[in-house]
Amino acid sequence: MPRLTIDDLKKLREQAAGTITLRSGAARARVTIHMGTCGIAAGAREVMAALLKEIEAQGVTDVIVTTSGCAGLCSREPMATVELRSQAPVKYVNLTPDGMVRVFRAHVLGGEVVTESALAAGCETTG
Amino acid sequence: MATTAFEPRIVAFFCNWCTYTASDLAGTARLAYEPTAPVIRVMCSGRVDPQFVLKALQEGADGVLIGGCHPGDCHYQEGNYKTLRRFRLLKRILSQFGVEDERVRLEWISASEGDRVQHVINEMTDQLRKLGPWHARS
Amino acid sequence: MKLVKVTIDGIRTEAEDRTPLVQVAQKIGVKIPTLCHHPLVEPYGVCRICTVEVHMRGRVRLVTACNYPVTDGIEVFTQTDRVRRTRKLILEWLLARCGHVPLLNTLAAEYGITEPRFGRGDDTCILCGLCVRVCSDVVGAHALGFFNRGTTRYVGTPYDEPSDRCIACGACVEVCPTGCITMDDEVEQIRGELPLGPMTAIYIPTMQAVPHQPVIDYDSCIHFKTDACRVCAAVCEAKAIDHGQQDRREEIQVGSIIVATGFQPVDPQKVPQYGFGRYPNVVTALQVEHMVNASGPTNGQVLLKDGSRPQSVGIIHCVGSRDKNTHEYCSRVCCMYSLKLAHLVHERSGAKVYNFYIDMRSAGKGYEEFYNHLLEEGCEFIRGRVAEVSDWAVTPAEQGKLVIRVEDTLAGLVRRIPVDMVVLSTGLEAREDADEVRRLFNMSCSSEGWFLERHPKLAPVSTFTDGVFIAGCAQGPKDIPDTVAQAGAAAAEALALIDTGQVELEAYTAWIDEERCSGCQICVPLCPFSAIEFSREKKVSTLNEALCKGCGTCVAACPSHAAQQHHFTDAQIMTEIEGVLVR
Amino acid sequence: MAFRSHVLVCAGTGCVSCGSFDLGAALEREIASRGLADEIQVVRTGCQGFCAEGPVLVVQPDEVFYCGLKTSDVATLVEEHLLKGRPVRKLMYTPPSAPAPVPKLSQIPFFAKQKLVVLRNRGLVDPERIDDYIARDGYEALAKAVTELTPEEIIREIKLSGLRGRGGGGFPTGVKWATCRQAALHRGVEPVIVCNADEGDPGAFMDRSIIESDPHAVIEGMAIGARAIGARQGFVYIRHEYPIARERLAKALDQARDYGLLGRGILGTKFDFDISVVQGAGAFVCGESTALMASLEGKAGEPRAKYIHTVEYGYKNLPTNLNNVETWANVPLIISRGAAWFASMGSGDVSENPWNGSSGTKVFSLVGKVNNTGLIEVPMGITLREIIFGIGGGIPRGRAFKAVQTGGPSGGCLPATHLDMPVDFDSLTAAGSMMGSGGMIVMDDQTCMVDVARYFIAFLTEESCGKCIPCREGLRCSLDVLTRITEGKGEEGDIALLEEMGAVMQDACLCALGSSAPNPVMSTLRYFRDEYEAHVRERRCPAGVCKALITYTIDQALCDGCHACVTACSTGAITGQVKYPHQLNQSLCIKCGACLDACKRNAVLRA
Repeated sequence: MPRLTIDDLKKLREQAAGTITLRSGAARARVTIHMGTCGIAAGAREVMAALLKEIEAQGVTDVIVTTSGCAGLCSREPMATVELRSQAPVKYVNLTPDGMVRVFRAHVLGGEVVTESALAAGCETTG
Repeated sequence: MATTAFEPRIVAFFCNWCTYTASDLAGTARLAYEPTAPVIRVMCSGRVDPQFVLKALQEGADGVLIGGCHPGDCHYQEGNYKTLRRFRLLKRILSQFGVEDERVRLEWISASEGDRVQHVINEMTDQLRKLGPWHARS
Repeated sequence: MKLVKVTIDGIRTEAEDRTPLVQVAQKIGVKIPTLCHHPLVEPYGVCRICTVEVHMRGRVRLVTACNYPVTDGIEVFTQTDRVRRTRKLILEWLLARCGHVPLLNTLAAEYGITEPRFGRGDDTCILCGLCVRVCSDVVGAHALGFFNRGTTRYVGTPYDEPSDRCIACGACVEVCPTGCITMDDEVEQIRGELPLGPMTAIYIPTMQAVPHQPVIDYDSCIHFKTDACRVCAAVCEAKAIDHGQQDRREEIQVGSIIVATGFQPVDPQKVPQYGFGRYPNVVTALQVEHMVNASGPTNGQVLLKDGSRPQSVGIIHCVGSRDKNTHEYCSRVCCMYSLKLAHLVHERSGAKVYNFYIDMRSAGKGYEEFYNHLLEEGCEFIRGRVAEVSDWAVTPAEQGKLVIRVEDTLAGLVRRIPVDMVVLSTGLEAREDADEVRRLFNMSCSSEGWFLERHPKLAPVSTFTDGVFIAGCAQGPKDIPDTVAQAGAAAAEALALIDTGQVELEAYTAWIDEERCSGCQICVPLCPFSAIEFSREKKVSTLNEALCKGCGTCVAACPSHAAQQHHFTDAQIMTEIEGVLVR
Repeated sequence: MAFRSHVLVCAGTGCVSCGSFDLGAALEREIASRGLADEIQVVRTGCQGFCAEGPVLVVQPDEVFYCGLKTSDVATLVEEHLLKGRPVRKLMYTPPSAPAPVPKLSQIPFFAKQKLVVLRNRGLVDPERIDDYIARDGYEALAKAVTELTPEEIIREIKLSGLRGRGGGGFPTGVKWATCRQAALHRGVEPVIVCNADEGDPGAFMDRSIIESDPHAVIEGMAIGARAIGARQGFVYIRHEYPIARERLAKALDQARDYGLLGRGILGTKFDFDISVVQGAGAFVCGESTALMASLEGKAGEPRAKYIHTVEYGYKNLPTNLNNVETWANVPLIISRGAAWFASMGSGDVSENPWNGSSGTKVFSLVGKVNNTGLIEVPMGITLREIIFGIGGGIPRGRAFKAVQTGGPSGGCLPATHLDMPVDFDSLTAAGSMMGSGGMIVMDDQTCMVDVARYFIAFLTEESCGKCIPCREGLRCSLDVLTRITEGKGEEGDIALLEEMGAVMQDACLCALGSSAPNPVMSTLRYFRDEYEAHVRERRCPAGVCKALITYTIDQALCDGCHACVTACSTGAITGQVKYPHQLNQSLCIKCGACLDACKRNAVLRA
């Protein structure tokens, strides 16, 4: 590695920041892809792969992608919930890898909900 | 020539610091030796020019004795070394003239060796008596 | 060198800033106990017995006096209850390890310890480290060290084997406060062997030594072994000691030289039958001289090797003199100094003294009277050359004694005389290096090695070389009065030479006739005194009469007879030859 | 492929000894076999603090904390949580009294009440990757110190922060740096700085965890210190017994040198500074500054008289500034976030004089009879109760708290009455203990205070360098007396003798090891004198620990002959037929207490 100067240090900090923020949970948006057994069978993994490829392409570092269990609506798998900071989470259904990318660009980056594949806003009431 | 027995005549060149003093010591010590070697005193045996030896033989000496200090004792540090060098060359020439070896001698005698002066002169005189006179007298 | 104000136990004083407290206290007479401290060694501060109370700007602290640096305005108390309690307990702790060390017991008594509360251990080392530090920092031998840690710590040598670095200097024995380290008897015995040698590496030879100054014995001085120590330099207030001095070879231009190199006593072992070196109580006269000297090793007492007084002493004259096997000449002084020793030995030890002589040579003023005085004193004189000294006892009276077998020529019988001590009056002989010295000064010497004077009567103190004089026993055995007289004469001769202010040239120097000189330069390398130089301009050799000694070697070698010698010209010698050979 | 989740596996020595290296490897294998290798990254971090529950790991960004993991749990963990995003409840941490497990790390009481300054990167950065440290604003303070601040300004900042030595003495760091710099300039020689990572106290592992979790914090701190004092050479004196810390420190140093953050021309400026690591040979005394420097010079680790300060004449007679690992680790944050931020934490007002308070935080290793054993960092001034009960989770098996020992062998034992005392330099010293390096050993009612004192005195007798008499002989005699007392042979006056010896040792010993050695005895005497008297006068050990003073008997009425104690007893001291009361042979009994534990009927009595 070359010997750093002051500004090299700053550049390196920004670069590496992405991995670290992931660890401290501070992020702008969270996409949760439902990976119940049926979800996986319906192709949730491919959707996840496409989403991750897109994030890397865009060089976005402050979006969290996680998985969670089956959301309960087996018929509409694969599903994902997109949650922007301080906004109600929106569930998307019958997602395809391309569908997911479109949702990511429009909703996560653009901020508008993609209504045709959105199921509902808000989240279930937990006990 | 008188019919008396042959008495060899030796010319002795003695260096002043060692051999001359030794002969003086021999005298004070009452050491008797043959009167056949009158002494010519020189400051150092190095002063003895080979020509002096030839001159002496020419003038009818039957033998020449040169006395000097032991090597290293020379009052002038190196005089006796020069004498030794010249003496070696001179002996070679003298043998060509037919001069017997015993006739010309170089002896190192230090100041305290009075007895050695006595011994050398007596010995040389006996040898020359046997050899007989040096017939090259002109 | 800033001075600071210090008060100790109420006594106000001043001291150099940051000097250790214990030194300041010592100066004003306040006694602070120390165990691991020694002036020659860096303070170590481990025994803590020197703990004192220091009040400084309102703060009270207990510190160790040996290494605490004084600062301005400090107040010190050396006997407060807290200090005494600390010292008392430290002593009890020490007694628990070393219960029977006298030093600790006296200190303990001072602090009212009768029965230590932790019992009495039987170790003797309090691990103060003085021995380790003196061996490393002062002596520089690094033979001792600490081993292990904590309560199992001990002082020892590597692998507990005798260390080859130990140079038996005894420094550790010297500084050990409890006497735990002792010198083993073998070393003690070696030191005992040399009563006549100096006790320390730096010593003043004798009270009458000239110059009356200490000298360092290179072989036994520690500094030259380990490059450390230099304690003598440290304590010398005049800072006069410099271990860096080296022998210097100095070139001194002098006008005249007085050779007074003296004599050496004959080695008594050249006369083996007298048993010198075989029997301990056969000593030389010089050794007895050393003993009778009041400031000598035996303080003037004549003692045998084992330190007891002899009952009977035999003095043998002419040892190594008047003897074909050693020296034929009589050493002239032995008879009289033997009589002196006989008198002193009899007076100091009351022993019966026998003198074995061949001829009593008491020539000169007052000597014969002294000889008669001795006869009256009861000293027994036996005329005869002693045959042998041995320790075979034939009769019980001779048991344990040295028996002197001698033919008493006056009584006409061989006698065996048992004595406790035999003194050999060794004669004088020329020094071993007489030959080199002789050659150095171009002097000649007699067969016995004595230097030869120019003339025994007319010039007794000058030699054949002008400006070189001789005096004293270098010229022949003589006693002190004669030596002193000769010394005066030689000095006078030298001064006379100096006084004339100029040097007489040799009368018979050589010279060069420049017309005849062909410039062949044969003579130039011949001259040992480089008196002849070749001048470039005139293309001839020139001779410097002041340097020429007049040997004539160049004259003999000159092919063109340009070089001639005053009083020994070729012509003169030639006519001498003719003169000698004329009928 | 950008990772979507990181599994941060604790690789501190505590967890490593429970097999966290194998756990990490198993995780990586399982993730790879599930094809998640590109999405999920396994990161080995330093000690995360919760050693009691080791091996532990955290899944980020979900911030779910798992503990007590075995390699057999890996399959379910990967399947459920990583693949399907369903956190596995049975692997989570359940506080002793709580009904349900607490998934989120920040809600677990052990972590919640802590305030991380020195340990800010703990569990978040991989100590063997410098980039992680830089990502967390690493070396930003050094950059500031090297370009924007002059040495004097740096020292002023440290003084204003009120930072005091975390090694135990609590000497204000700013003052120490200033004196060292002054001495070096005055003598015209180059000063040296040293990091004391010897940490010889039994039960203390803070320095080890700091170096294992975040070595660069120490390196950056030392570089800033060197810049301030004007040193070009630094040493880290680290124990041979910390292999993982030594290895990670060496890697961190190499990486720092590669990046030009250490060595010649740091960050392109003219400031040169390098650090060499020297291994301690395991002597507790080498934790003392002058002994450490003697050891650095290759000599035997023996202390030297204190009248010559090491900041003026230390290592090889050069001005030497020695600070503890934790002190150095605090420095970068003080420089980057400013002295006021640091002074706002902790107790007391340090603005005028650092001696007036204890600012910042302190790392403790909370050990002994406490549920949540581990490494904690708390703000100064926090009370003992909050630490032991709040963070520590109270005393296991429902036993009562008896005492807490702070400051290692040189510290003291504080009873329950002091639970509400704030923990800072001055109040601990006033209570007869000492902050020390940060070891905090909790004791319950089954601990005999006389035995604890004897243990520490025995430890110090072993570790004393033996150079000065009060320490070497004083400890040996104190140990004899204490051993006599615990063997029931104590005599009247022994207690007074112990106190006298303690006082003299505190007065007369050459170094801190000796002068603080009596503290355990003096503090236990101060607060638990009754126990000593019980041992001496009644030959009784209230806590039932001193073997010579306790006897085990079997209550014939209660014993129903279930034979459990016979199997438990290792010396065959208990005999009897099944279903009939058993007998205990006193001569064979070694008083190990196994029968007491084995007996279900509480028929075994201890008196």
